[in-house]
Amino acid sequence: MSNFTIPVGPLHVALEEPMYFRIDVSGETVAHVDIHAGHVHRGIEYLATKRNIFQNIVLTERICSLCSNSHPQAYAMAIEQIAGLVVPPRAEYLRVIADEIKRVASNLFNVSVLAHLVGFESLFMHVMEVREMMQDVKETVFGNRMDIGANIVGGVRYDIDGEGAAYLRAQLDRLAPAVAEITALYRTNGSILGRTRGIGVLTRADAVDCSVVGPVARACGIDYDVRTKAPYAAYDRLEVPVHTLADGDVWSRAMIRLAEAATAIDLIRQCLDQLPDGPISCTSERPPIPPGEAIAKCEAPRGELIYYVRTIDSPRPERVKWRVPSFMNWDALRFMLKGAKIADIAIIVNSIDPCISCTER
Amino acid sequence: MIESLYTPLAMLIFPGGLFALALGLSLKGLDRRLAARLQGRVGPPLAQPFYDLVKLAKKRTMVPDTACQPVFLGAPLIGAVAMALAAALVPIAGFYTPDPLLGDLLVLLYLLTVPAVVLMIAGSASGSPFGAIGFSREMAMMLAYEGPLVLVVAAVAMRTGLGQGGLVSFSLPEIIAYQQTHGAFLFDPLLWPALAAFLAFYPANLGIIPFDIPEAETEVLEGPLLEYSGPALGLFKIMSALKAVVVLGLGVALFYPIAPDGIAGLAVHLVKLIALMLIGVSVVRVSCGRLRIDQAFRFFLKWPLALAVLSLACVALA
Amino acid sequence: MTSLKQMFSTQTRRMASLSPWIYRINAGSCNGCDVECATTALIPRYDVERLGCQYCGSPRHADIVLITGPLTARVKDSVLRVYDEVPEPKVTVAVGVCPISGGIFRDSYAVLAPLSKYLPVDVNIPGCAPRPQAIIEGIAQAIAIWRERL
Amino acid sequence: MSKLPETLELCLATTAPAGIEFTSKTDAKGVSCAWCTLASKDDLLPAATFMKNLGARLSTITILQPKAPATPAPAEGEAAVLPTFFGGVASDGKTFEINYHFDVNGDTVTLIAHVPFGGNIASLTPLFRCADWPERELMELYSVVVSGHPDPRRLFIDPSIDGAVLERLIPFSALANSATTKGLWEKIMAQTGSKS
Amino acid sequence: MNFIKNLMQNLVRGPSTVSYPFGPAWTPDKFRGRVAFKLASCTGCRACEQVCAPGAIRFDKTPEGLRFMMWHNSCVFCGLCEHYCPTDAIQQTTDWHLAHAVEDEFTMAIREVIAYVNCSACGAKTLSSAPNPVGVNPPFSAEEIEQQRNLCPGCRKKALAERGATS
Repeated sequence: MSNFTIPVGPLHVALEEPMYFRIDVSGETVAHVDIHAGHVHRGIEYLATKRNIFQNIVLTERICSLCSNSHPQAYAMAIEQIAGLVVPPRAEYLRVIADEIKRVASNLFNVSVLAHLVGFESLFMHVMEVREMMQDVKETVFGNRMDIGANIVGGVRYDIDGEGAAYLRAQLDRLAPAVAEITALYRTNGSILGRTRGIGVLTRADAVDCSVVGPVARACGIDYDVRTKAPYAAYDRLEVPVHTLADGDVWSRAMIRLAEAATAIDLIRQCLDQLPDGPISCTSERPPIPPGEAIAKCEAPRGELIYYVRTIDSPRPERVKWRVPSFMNWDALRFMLKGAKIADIAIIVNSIDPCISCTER
Repeated sequence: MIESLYTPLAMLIFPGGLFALALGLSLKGLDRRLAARLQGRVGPPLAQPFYDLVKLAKKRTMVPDTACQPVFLGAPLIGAVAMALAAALVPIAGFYTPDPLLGDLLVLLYLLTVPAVVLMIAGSASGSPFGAIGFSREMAMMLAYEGPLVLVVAAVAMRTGLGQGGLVSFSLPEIIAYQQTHGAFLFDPLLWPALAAFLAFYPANLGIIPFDIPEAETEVLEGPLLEYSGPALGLFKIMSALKAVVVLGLGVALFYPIAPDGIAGLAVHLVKLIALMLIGVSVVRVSCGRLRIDQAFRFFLKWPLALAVLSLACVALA
Repeated sequence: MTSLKQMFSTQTRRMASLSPWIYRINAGSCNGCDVECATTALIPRYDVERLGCQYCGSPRHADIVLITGPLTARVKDSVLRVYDEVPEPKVTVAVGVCPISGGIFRDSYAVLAPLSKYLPVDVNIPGCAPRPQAIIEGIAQAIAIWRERL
Repeated sequence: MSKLPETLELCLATTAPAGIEFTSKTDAKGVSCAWCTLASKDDLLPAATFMKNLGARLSTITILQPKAPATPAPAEGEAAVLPTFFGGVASDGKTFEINYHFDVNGDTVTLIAHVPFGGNIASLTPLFRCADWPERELMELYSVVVSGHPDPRRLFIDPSIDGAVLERLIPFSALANSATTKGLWEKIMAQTGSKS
Repeated sequence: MNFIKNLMQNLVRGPSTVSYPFGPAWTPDKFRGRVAFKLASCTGCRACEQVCAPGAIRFDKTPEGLRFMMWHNSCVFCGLCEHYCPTDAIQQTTDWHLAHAVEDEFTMAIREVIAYVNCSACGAKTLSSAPNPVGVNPPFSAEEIEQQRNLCPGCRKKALAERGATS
């Protein structure tokens, strides 16, 4: 068997984003992986200290378009803690709705890309087509398909009236059976099972060692979800089931994501049922922000997202630091890729739902 | 005079060369159209493969610095010519019988390995690591499907040979003639396992999902074709269009060559090709995902090979 | 004779222009435009294959290059190298505001946008992220430009 | 109601003999956030070891250079009183403040260490595998040295860019590249003026 | 193989492709597209400039007045300008047809000037900006707003106080 070093990336069709792996292979088997990061490093932490507190809401939203609701939400939560702003209850529910809509779309996207990497184009198209329902919701309710711009400091800037709620419910009623059908497909389809079961296994011990978060951790049996461990927004008033699986392979991660998409649909319905009346923001203007520091956490589609903000006597924050879920999960790839086949590299990398633009900022 | 022109004409115009090319491209267009429909899309125009070819002819060919130029550019040409020749070897029941001097079924089998070999050469000549991986995968695939193919052909040839009182007959016209008098092999239970094995051979030989492993876009960036561009890539497209006509035509000849004489025979042949393309190729490629090379290899050793052996044994014992 | 030749040339050009193959380069984008490009290209709802478009895995097969992202310092060389591998004639499309002006990432030490400083851009599709219809609109404009170059 | 162990402050004080400054806050939803400033950066490793034994997960590491507070001019004849952080490190606008955020079953505990400019800090990577990337990152953002790091290469920033990017505080619109606001606006103004 | 059912459904049901670009495209009413600026409503408070994260909005003082400029190729369509604008002078339309050839890159801009006028009360040079009356009861009529436009800040304050306004 011959030995090669194959470069995967930085510009590779299988990778949605530029990431560079140097993979030493022996025949078709991976012998060693070296990850070279930084291709999407745009210096956003630096930019965040150059923009004022309100501009940063938009800046953090543009860190990544797939988790584009979680970033401004965590950032706004941190600023609200510093300024002592109390978000009205209606806004808390609306934040959850926005969050869960993004989660459905993001998880479906990842699962569909899995089908694409397996070469199952029809299934990929089918899942993406189902995801379009959520995209339509985003465009109709928020006005953009990716960066929904739901959060502002002090609340949200969109509202759902009776008509909007009816539309949302109608879309969810169409979406829920479609997601259930996709879940059944992924559970039983031979092509998917043959390429994902037992591939890229991460043991629970390694998962704890690497401190992985989100669906990757839950697929290894680690029962950690920020929404239940450290509730924020309206999650303390909602029923949030946490899904875990024990196998830790690519398939388990996909199944966790699908289960969470289904849960998210349920959560949106719970929110619509409980949605209280009241203002959607505690202030319509730009509130003064005193000096201070705060930490805020939320559960992005990929796992725990943590923000640290320090403000000083200036319109610009002194430091905004965040740690995205993918940042923790990259390291686990070394364990998953050990002994994998070339054909599975892209599938395994995709299984952690790598958000490179989040990770490298 | 006319006799001596016969062979070149068969290769260049009909049924090989231009005719087969036009037919192959149309079949590809149909295939893409049906696949799109199955996926819930409109899909490209029927003539899209023609447009692609014209476009490629207008583009510039780039030769990578690491490549060996004569081999790099010669490989697709050899492949296309070999397939044009192969197309001239496939009879059309009731309409066209190839000159026995051109070669028989065994020659056809040899010619059918040329595209794979050409892709391997292309892959290694391009000097890219993906080409090299494509090379080894192409080789593995070839090893996997050639065995069953030979056994299937042997089963059919033996059936014909034994039926005629001989042992084996590797002459396609004879196989066709035998079926026209004794009924198509499609309805012969002894050859059903062979037919099943042959249907598995289609996607592997045509390089489509689930067996497009050597050219997998998301794994090895189209493998051997990665470095090709412009007219050279066009030659590969021509090769693959011709190959589709050859292997589909071979299937028709082996299993269901029943057709009326004259121009109607040609029409019936076309209908069969289209049906086979849509059922054996389009539907298959949209309804499953890609296998890993080791899975594909094991699959071929397990099913098609066993089925072909079974069929051959049945024929030999019956 | 010349008119016949001319007719042949216009006809082949027309046919060739019906087969624009697309290659996407991510120059450090936030994913938004890439996901929308993938959506546009691959899902039944938008189906650019109607226009004869096809996404290809190798830059050498491409005719239209879609570039997303603000061109980070780290990715610049790779982008330029891959761009050079696309054979002429080609058309370049900047998708999203990032490659056009740097968008929201302007003023960062790691961002080199605008893209047009490093390679010739033909069509801009502003948006953050542009919706698939807008991308199709931009691709249609790119095809028109490309036809002139064939 | 905080889910953090009640003895946390005591235990941390025991592991950090140089002294700690501990505050804790629990929000309306029952999520706690504790801040523990270490008087001496040398106490970081024992304190982190304690956190590890507590079952904590290292969430992330934040490094910053807090701005020096404005000090009133000293009275005549008196030496100026320089502001310091807890523990006595000068707050001169150059000192690094490194926050280690730990997650204890949903609650956050932050250990804070102050490192004088040009100083170094012990690596937590041998203790927490996941400290690898955050520590590489803080080394490229600031000129602090993490001693004992197994793989102190650059993480994200391209070699073509000078290191310690957040420390140098690159002036707005004065970068070498063309993406600056000023240059673009000049172009826009010139063009719109002539075409519209 | 259980996917065959979906394929057959597609075969029978036909394509789900939208007609665009060969037909009209659907655009939701709330779509956040190209920004439009209404000079008549602008108070010149510059809130939009301060919240515009990519710096697509810029105000300059020129001899003719306060110039508002906005470049669509920098805009990230976040809508914060619209959100924080006190008088809805800046609004996002549903127009998404922004693709353009690169030659037209710099013409994709809005350029409006809030002109200098002489205060209709005291004659001092002032900007003809729209008022933002908060808490005025009964609300201003169109003529009153027109009058307010041409008052300098001092005189405007006086006039508002007469009407019992808070700002």
